[in-house]
Amino acid sequence: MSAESAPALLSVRDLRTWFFTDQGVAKAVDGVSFDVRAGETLGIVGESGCGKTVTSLSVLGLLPQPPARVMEGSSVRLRGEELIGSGERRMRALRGNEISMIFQEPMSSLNPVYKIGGQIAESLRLHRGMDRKAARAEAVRLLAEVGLSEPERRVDEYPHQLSGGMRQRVMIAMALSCEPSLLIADEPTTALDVTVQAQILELLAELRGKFGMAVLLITHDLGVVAEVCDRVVVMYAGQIVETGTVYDIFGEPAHPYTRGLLDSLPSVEDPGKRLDSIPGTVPNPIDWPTGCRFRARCPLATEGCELPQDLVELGEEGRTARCWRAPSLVATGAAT
Amino acid sequence: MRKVLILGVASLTAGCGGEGGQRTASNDPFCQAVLPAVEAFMAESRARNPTPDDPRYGGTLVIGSIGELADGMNAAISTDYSTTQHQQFVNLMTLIDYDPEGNARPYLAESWDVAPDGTEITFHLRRDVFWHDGEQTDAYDVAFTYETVTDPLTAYPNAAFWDNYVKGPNGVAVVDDFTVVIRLEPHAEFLDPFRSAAILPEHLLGDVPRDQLRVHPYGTQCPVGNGPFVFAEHRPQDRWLFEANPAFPDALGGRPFVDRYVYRIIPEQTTLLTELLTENIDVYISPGPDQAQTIIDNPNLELRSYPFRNYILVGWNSRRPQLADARVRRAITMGTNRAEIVEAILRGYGTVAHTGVPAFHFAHSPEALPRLRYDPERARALLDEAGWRDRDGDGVRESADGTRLSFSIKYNTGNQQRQDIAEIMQSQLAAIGVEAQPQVVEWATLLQQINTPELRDFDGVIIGWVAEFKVDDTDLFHSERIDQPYAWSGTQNPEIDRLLDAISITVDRSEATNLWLEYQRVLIEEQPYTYFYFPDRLDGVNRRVVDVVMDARGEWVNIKDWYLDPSSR
Amino acid sequence: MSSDVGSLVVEHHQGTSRGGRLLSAILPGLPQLLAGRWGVGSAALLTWVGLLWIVVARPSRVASALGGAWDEQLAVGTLVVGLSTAWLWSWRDVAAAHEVKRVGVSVWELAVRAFSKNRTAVAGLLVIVGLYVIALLTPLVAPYDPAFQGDLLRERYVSASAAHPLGTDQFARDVLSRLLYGARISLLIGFVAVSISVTIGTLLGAIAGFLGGIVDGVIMRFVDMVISFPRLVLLITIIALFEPSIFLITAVLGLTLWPGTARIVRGEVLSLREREFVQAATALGFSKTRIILRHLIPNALGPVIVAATLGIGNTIVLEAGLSFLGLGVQPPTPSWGTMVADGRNVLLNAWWLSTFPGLAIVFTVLSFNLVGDGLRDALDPRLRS
Amino acid sequence: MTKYLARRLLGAIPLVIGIATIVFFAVNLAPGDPTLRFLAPGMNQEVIEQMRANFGLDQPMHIRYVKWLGAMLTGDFGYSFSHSRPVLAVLRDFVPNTLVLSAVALVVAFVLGVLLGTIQAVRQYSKVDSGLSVVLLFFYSMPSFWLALMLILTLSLFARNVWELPIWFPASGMVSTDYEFLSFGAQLRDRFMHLVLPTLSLALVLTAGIARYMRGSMLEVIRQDYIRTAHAKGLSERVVVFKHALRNALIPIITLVGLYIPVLFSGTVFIEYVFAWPGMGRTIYEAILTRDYPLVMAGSFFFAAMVVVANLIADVLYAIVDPRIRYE
Repeated sequence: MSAESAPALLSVRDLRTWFFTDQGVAKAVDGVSFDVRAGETLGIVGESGCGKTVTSLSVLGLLPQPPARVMEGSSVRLRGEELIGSGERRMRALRGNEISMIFQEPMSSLNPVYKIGGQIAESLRLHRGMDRKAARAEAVRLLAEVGLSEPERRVDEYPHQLSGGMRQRVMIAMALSCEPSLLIADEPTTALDVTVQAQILELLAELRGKFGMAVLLITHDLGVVAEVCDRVVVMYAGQIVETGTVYDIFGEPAHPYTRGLLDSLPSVEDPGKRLDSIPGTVPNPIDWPTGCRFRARCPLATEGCELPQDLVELGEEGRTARCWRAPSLVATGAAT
Repeated sequence: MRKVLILGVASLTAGCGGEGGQRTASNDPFCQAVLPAVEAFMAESRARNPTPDDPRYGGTLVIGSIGELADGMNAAISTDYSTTQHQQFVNLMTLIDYDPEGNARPYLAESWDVAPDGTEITFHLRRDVFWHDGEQTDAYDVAFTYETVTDPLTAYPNAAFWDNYVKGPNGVAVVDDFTVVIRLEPHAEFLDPFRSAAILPEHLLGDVPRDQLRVHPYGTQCPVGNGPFVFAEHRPQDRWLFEANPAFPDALGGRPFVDRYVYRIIPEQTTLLTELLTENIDVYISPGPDQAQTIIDNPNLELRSYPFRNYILVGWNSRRPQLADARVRRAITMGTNRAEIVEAILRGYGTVAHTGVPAFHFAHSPEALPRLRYDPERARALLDEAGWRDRDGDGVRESADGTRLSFSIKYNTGNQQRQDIAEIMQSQLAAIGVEAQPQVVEWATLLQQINTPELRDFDGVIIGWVAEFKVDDTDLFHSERIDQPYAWSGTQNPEIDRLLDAISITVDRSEATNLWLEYQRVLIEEQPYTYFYFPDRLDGVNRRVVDVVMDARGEWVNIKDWYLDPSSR
Repeated sequence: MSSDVGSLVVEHHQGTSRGGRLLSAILPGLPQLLAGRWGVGSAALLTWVGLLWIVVARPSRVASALGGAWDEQLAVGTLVVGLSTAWLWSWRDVAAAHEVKRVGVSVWELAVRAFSKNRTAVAGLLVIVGLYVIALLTPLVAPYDPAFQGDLLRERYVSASAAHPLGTDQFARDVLSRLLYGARISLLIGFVAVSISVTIGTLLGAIAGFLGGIVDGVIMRFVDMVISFPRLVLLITIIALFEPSIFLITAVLGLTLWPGTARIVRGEVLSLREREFVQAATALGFSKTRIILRHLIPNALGPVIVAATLGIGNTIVLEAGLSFLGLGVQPPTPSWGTMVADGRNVLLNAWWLSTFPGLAIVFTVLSFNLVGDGLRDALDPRLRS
Repeated sequence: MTKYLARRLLGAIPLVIGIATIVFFAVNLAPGDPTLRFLAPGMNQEVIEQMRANFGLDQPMHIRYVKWLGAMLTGDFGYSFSHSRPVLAVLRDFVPNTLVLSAVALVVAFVLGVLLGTIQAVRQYSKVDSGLSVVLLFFYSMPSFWLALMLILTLSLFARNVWELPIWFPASGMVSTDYEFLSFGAQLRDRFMHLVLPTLSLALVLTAGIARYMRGSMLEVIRQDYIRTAHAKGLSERVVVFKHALRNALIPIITLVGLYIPVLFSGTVFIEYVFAWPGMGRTIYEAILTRDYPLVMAGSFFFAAMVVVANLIADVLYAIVDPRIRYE
């Protein structure tokens, strides 16, 4: 990769997270490198099972070890500080503080037996050393911040008394409580219905501006990416298959997989268009195919695809694709 | 005469009281009225008779046993052995007691006269005996007790004591406050009931309807006795606490040496043994023969063993065709190696029984009897002679009409020794071609099966009797009693009837001895039971308890004279 | 209703086929052992050697048993079946050495795999199988007749010796022989009582769950009643009041254990009832009986098997408890419970009397519990990692 | 909530009466007779009849049943034959002792079981996990009377006489014989020392069961999303497990309170017998043997009622631990 203009907030290099199971070694994340710059929103896109979530959990060190293991040579740096092997104590100090995370399932991500106020206050008391009263007041303020009506009352309610969207707001409030520099949002809207999705995305965008934090957004939904991301990383089968700005990716997708994803999007301009989905499923991580891992599903596969593929730089800074035919595809893609 | 069925299984329940503290009042109005009086009289007596300056006085004596003192100190309703012992020697008093040779001697009665025709006994009572609430014990108490226990309404379990006495108010007359006359028909050993029946307080129980005595709180919640120990507390299934009675007559030895005496109920024998070995209890009442060696091996403990009053037997139901012939019953006895069983099961702590006359009895002289010894050869011959032969080669004899010489031997659940006997008999009788099948039955059910005259649902039954000092087999073998509960064997032998009748009215001992010997000879010939053995009574006693006398009269006979080695307190 | 959820390559690893076959023919299990498969290898080898030892050491006993009582014939049968199973399994295993098979993986097979990974559970299972085999073989193995009394004066309470490996009891009977015969009684009581309770519980639970309504209400109220009463008190009440025979004890143990099973089955059936295949069967007009017996019960079986395994263990312990109260299996029939209870009074001077049967109970029940736990883990996908 | 509990309580009445009825007929139909205990030679049929009349047994069974049921509903349990006092007074003596023993055992078992089960779950498949499993199951597999005897022999007899340890526990009873003369502190200690062996014997068996369920429940909970959330907040493992996971994992365990109460009471029969503890378990056992009908029935009634109460307590605990549950 080329030199970058701004120093990266988070820098991931050759991350390999493998699961050692009875059936074999599942190489869920297999050599992933990317940067998140301060203040930007980076989207990681891909189908389920391609390693997005494992990547994000690896950054926070939240995977149960064993069976997961972050392999030798992997590197995750936060403002230059190496996090891999930095020890549980240091990671705990960072989690929920410097880096916080919200999850896909707001319904099950809140502890059902504690009041939401208490759950928010917990981080505040842990990382910001607030006393019970101050933490509570701050929780109320945060709930108001994320747009929950009647925060004074909500703060004493239990998760089951809230709707899915409200819970996700609570999760966001919790994640923002210590004003992190990086927020990892793992499919934050997938489980919500469409209208609520939009509200949550809006809220995230608004808060990002307000707090000036970077967001690592993990999603399978290119629509969401288009809406909020600055740059995009496309993952397939444990590897990055394409990187670029959101304009690059949507404008001239370089990898057949990205194209496939785009083709499966409903189009506003052309509602009558048939939705093409990619045939087949993501292969088993225990047994990744040799050569190009997308080969079996790729409409353009030829004999050259039997060789292992490397990321090919496509001219612009930070613009890469893992396909030997990418340069030509960009060209043709641009033509259409 | 009196006998008690012995169960020998874990404790047989009963009793009651409150929690904690000294002489805790139960909330029953009777107890609340009575206990303050006891408290006051005791305080007064302590002040009047300070404890003598003697190192032997003081300390707490603890006795552990598997069973509750069922029905407590209410002598009118109880039959349990340990309970009667406490009535006689601990909390209450009897008119007379026995010396170690079994001769009557004065106790509550200072003296007595027997009318020449043998129809009246006059008791002269001591004038220095007080109930623990301060009332004096007098002739009215004796009269009350006599009327109560002879009243059918009371359902006094040992009513047979009074078979030859004039029952009810006609049988007793108060001459003066300390003289009382009791009327009877002349019969053998007429003094024995007065050794056994403890006197109850008329001033406390006189107004109680007799059929309500059983449920009266007196027995288990707030007994007021006149004996050497004062009742202090009863925690049911746990402990009885007694304290030395400072008002006990000096002429009878004055207050007991120990300050407090605790009777603890511990149903599990291993636990009891542990408590004895860890010196939490001073006396372990009746450990099993298998535990004896452990006690002997401990230098702090002493194993007491002495001949006692109970015996174990197999009763045969002669109504059964297999067992109708006395020759068969004799053969069974001869086919059983009882000497070996005594050695094996009792570890030698016991003697083979040939009849139910125990060692302390004046007529006990087994060497004069035609004893049946273990002799399988003669047993086989006897069976052959009686017509029982193994006709089909299956190892079990049959009679001419094909009846197999096969029967069950019942015994009650949870009794190891009886189970042992049944198993050994089964194995030994098989050798002479007799099939005995041990069959265990729950105790209450077993009693019903053997006692109910219409039922008699058993062939052989292993059971035990505790004999009282007066031995009388009338209930067991007299043909007049064949429809009464204890005629298990169904014996109908005119010779036995005649001898039992004669014995029961013969007062002269040497004459009686001859009758007894003759009776026993017939009995052995008849063999309604296979008498097994008289087990020795065993007790584990900590050596810190001094001057302990235990013999056929019981463990508690001189408890007021026991003292605790002062260095151990 | 097993469905394929994937497939898997199963490989066998062994030495050379020819040598392996020869070895297997002489000492089944040894080739597997040499190939590093300790579990199956030693199991096969031990079975083979152990059973062969009986034939070699006790030829006359085996011969006479052939024409003996039914339990002796059963023992010979067990011997033959055991020997041939060990030999044939090893032979075929070696023969199949280099074949690579692709096998379908059903839910049950997954469970078997999960179970076989659980080493303590497998050990428990081996102990149980071993116990049942030994119980069946007892007439051939036991050194003495369990009721045989030696010299009462000289051979009572003898501690372990060559003649009596576990000593003798108060009747100079051989403790080892009684322990072996006791295994039959204890295992039989456990097995039969649990069979009774599983049958009743499964049927009633399935009926309650499937029919619902009043039937469900009545059955479940009854279940509540039996469950909410201390079982031991119920057992004592019944057994103390009547004569304790093996039959009564087994029956009463079985008849008081079923409510737990009924609850489990009802719960399973309630959730299964809504599933497609049952709906389909109903739509096709199958009779209720058929649906219950063919569709519901087989599918609810997993938790029942777990409960049954644990139930056998509990029953053996409970029988021992009843013996302690004098209400267990009555002498001279040796059950472990009676042996422990009878021997407890001499714990201090003849400890072996109650200690060995006590340990036998503990290890047997432990094995059942380990297997039950292993089964539970194996059948419950939520607990797998 | 109160309303709900009241309704549950009312609903339990048929259950308790049902149990009492079954026991009534089982006891009364069985062979044996309470008067047999007092039989002595020479006792004639009249005495027996009188005794039966004194016991109120001279009436036919169905009349006695109706009478007994009616009396029981008014709180009158009659007179105990073997204790010669009102059954209620007998219960007052024994019930508290059993409750003390079972309550302490239950608490010990729960604390130990929850703790050990949690440790096992957190360290699933480790040596600690399988080691604890086997050790706990070892106790679980032991007949409780045998465990009790072993404890007596080791912690009482051998500890004092053979190994001469400074601490050994009394083998029986609730207090020492010199209890009244002890200072308050020494009295507490004395009671505690007497409680150790019985509660241990009673609790160890339950501990294994509770730990086993706790392990399963905990395994399920620590895979939940909100546990990941808690980790993502930067909470330490201990806080995550003992604050966030524990309370959730406890919810299914609470059901066990209700289920284990009958097991516990069954256990008291042995434990009270071996340790000479004057409680209900031993009393009802002996009442059955002596055919003390009123006491047997009252005892059964007591056990059934305690189970009902325990289930109600479990319900209340549910509502406390799990805010999602509301009783209407």
